Amino acid sequence: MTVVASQLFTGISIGAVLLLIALGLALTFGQMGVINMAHGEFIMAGAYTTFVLQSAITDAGVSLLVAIPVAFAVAGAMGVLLEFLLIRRLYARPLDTLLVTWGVSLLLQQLARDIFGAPNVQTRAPEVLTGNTRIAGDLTMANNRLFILGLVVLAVAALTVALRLTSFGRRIRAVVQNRDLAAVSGVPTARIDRLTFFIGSGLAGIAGVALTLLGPIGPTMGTNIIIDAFLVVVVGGIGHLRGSVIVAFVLGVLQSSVEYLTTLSVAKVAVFVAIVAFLQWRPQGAFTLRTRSLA
Amino acid sequence: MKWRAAAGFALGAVVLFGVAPAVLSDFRLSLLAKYLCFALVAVGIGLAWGRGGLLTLGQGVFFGLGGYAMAMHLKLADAGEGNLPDFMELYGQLDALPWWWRPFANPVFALAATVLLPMLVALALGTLIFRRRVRGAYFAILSQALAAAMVILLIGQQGTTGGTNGLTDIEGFFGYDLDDPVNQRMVYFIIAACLLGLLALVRQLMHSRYGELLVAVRDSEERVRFLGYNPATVKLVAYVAAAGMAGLAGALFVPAVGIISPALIGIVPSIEFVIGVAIGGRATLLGPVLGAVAVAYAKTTLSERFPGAWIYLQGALFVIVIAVLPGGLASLARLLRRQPHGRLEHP
Amino acid sequence: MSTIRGRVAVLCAALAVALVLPGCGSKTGETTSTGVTIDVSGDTIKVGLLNSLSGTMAISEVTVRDAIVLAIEEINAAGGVLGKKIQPISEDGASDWPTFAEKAEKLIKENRVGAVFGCWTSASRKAVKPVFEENKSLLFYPVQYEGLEQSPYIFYTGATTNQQIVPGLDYLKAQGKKSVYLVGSDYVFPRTANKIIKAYAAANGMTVLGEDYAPLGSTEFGTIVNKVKAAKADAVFNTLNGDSNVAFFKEYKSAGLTAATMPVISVSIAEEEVKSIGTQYLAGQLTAWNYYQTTTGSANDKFVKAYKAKFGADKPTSDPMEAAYVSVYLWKAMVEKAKSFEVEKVKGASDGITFQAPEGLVTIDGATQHIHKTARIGKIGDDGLITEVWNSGGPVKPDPYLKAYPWASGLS
Amino acid sequence: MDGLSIRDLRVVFDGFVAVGGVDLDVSPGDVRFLIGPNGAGKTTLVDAVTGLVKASGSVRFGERELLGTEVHRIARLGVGRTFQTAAVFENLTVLQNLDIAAGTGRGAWTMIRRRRGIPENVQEALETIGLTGQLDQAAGTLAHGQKQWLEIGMLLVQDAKLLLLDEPVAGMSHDERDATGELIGKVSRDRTVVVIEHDMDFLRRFAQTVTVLHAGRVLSEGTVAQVQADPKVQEVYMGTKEA
Repeated sequence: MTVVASQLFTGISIGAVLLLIALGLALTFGQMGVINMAHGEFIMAGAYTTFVLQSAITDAGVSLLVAIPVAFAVAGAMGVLLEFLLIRRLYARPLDTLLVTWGVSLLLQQLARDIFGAPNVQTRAPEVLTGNTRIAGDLTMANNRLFILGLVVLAVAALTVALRLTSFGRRIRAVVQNRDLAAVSGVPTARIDRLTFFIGSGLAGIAGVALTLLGPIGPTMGTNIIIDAFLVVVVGGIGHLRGSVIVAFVLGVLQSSVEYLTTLSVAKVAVFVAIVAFLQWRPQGAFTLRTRSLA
Repeated sequence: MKWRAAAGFALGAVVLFGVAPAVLSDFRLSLLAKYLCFALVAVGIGLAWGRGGLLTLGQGVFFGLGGYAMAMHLKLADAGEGNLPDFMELYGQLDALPWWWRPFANPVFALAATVLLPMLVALALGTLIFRRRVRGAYFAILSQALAAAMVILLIGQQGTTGGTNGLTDIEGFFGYDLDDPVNQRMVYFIIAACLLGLLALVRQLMHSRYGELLVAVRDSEERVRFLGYNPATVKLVAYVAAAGMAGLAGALFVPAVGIISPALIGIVPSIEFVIGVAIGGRATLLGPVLGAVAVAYAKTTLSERFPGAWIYLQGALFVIVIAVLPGGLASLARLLRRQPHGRLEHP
Repeated sequence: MSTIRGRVAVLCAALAVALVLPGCGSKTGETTSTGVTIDVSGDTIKVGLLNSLSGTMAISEVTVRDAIVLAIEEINAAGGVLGKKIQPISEDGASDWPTFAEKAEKLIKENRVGAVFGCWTSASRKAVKPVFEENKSLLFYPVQYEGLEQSPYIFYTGATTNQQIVPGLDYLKAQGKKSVYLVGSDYVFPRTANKIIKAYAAANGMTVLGEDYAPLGSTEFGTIVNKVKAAKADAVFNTLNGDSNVAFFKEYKSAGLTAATMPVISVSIAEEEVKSIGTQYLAGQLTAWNYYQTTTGSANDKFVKAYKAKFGADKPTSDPMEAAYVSVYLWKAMVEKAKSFEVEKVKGASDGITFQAPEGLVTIDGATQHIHKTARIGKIGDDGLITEVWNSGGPVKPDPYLKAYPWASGLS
Repeated sequence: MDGLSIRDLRVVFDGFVAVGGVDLDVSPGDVRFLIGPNGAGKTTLVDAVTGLVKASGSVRFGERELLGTEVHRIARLGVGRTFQTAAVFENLTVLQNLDIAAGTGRGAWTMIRRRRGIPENVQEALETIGLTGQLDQAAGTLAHGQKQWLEIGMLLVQDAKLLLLDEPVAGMSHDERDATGELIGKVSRDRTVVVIEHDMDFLRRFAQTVTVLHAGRVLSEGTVAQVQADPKVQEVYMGTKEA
């Protein structure tokens, strides 16, 4: 019973990590249709920000809390720069955006290698986040994972509020639904695009801060996880966050359960098979057609 | 135009069969053989992506299937009848050959499998994906996930696939000793001949009615549907053909290089296949070939001198070529010649 | 058009056949290769350095390259080998096994080097092995590995299993550990190591409570640590590689598992890795190697001092680096004993050559081309250094196929 | 020749009723104009007939039920359509466009070979739409009107027996309109044609019958004169004298 509960928690927390990574993508890919392969490197930037801040602020707890907004700003700024320099020229060519941003991700990785060195760097976590909380009997939950779960809930809530209730959110949704009409109605679409990209990339930075609690901090840390996150958004569907949230947790629990019963390799393959099967049932690739014109 | 195509093939034949073997050392010729294998993959990607709009980021999977099929046969031939391949005795602790290895002892089956196996996998996956109108970036990401899954699967079955090591130490090629430089040369000629033959085939396909239809599907899938075609079928043909070419390339890569491993299959090598195609000109016939060879050559020579610089260059190539010159260098050549006949070639 | 194209096709086919048929060389089994002659003209002797300078393995392999360079510089400063200065030619394996094979071939055939030093992963060694055998050229491989190999053209200066894994198990047994849990990356070394561990456990009254593998580069260890925790083993034998260790130990600590309750003994974590994981997570855990930066002796003092002077005071030295450093000196000694750079003569001179290495006295075993090494169990301290808590008392004879161990009879 | 018979056609998007129970009969050989204000459901109706959007009810062309049939199969039954923005393959030549449209019945062997010469039906269509001179021109470089004609030409070689034309003369010059009208007249001799159109002058000159849609329902139906006299129609087109 303990095992089932702790596995369930592991699955949920895997889902939380996935979601934290995918949240920014849900915004840039889901809302804008931009496939940014350098998203993983924005995560890396967030992690390295934590590392740099820790050498300035020695207290692990304080530096972690400071790192969250700073990493958001750093990664967000990188995102805006990328949008401004490259992506805005490529809105009509999504596949090319994918390849261009892949190139950017290679550049950023090598840049990180040259700045911080090829080996991983370490950050110290505040002692409280390396422990765990006893729930009942033998059942414990890791504090770092609880922290990430909290962070995700907060991020999703903030994003939902921002999209639903603020004028910025209304404008984003207007642009998503009908870019031309929004432009004609006086929405500054270019500025909205940039702002959306800032937030989406900034969320990657926050994910990077969170990942320092779980795994290695190195130049290639972003590439390993980015494909899973893209799958979350692909399956979750475009245009709304709800799908991504559900899919992230379902995939997390699926992966951890299959892994528990077999191996991680089998679990990863199982997730892929499940996704292809799901797309048979609900193909997200078939977006709504503009019926009056096919051009 | 007709004489130009013929002259082009003749020139290609002279370069590949005459000039290259004459001027290159055995070692450099074997490198060229490897590059030509990548070029074979590139021709397929050019067809699927340049003409069909299918950005496949998982060609490594098909390359790997072809390569493993070939390597399995060669390993069995090396081991001799009734014996297990060396790695299986070491890591597999198996008493007998796994059932799915057995058919590969037959050379005809193995040769056929190098091309048909990738095509079958592409057919199955393509049917599932295209039928549900999954396309564009969704297709690209799924194909990439396929590559990741395939690598994990191969590595997890170490006893029967060689795991991360892959299949190495391949000594013979249908009875010929691969250590012998003369035989290495023979392998090179086979690869070059396959490339030329395939180019002729793909050229035919591109100029056929199907080639025109494929471009039509790329440009407006829905319109084609309203004409009474099923675009899924049209795309499937290109995807399966590209998979077959990648499988052939993988199969030829094995005797040329002597190894097939998951390192050639995953996400990174799969996307590296694409960059050569983009640089050369995705929708042209020769662009992908020249691009793939140029990129592979640059990788070898640059990494000999400046290891880090290669990654910067590779990244910069992706960014600059695709953002600024989506038609690749082929379009640059055309711009210079001011010949506006590249109608099929601009996506 | 089709006739023209047809003619071209026929022409191509004819050309191909014409060139291929007479080109058919020897059949398998007829050995023809005589190897490549080494370039001994000039006043330098070239050697190849084959390491990943880019890609995921660069983290580890760059330090090995640095150690080799250090040895070469020291030897050159002392007058070189047989009156020739050593000229290193460095190639990047790029963490990609086929690239290793390509570069090895380049070093041998184009540069005609006297020997090649390098490779880290078993996969890269397996990829280059046929290249060295086919060209009859020498590779010095400096990393502990899974054994079960004995190529006539490779010298193994890292530990084989009976110099690292078996002593590690002996130590656990002596500490009264009755059960272990095995965690490893999914590749050859961990799988083979675990096979040996299971055979050892069966013969020594230990229980293996579980065995889990994570794909290389995997950083998600929630489930595996859950399994480990539920198994309540006395100790964990860890053969994870690279990045995965960071995630594993962070998860391990979060689960409330400690070195006191369930120690982890690792065989791929050296000083460099400790730095990137953090002592916060590692302090008190065990490692099994043949060398630590803290190993005592004047040879090591000199090595550590020279290394830090050249590459920076914050750069630790580690076992694979030391083994790589030693390999250059061993090659030098072999060449000098053979009074020739010729591969077969160098090989012939190898047996019994000794060297006072930073890890202590090492001796080449000519029969296996491995070296006698002292096994050492270390404990990771709060300062990031590893201190020895046990050693084998003297160099252990290499036994790559574990022939001297009755319990291992079914393994190879 | 077959006619189109629609019964109780409903299309609902996320609760919004775009077409709410339309009954419509177009007899064989008719040239039926569909008119109605924006949002009346004209294009949605054509979308439903061609299988692009899900609908309930019944749409029969001849004896065949079209609802629930895949888009490309509906097309193969002889139902062809054009789009408001001309949807031709801009990177292909006029000849290639027509040849593709003519080719759904071709076997694999024909497909993987080159086209030799110009197929007979393509040649006829070229003459009908008057683009013989633009044979090798890229469709993307054609004038606006020519693109629309090419699209109609594609329906002809496709051997469509029911032509659904969505605003074929929008944005055309006066001469182009006349030519288009004559083209419609020509092709309707052995085909059934449905035209969505706003241009009342064009309608008066070329429509045989007219159906007025309003808010997803049929408001009025009949000849041009009958419809124009219908007070309900006048009410919907408040003040717009032409209606």
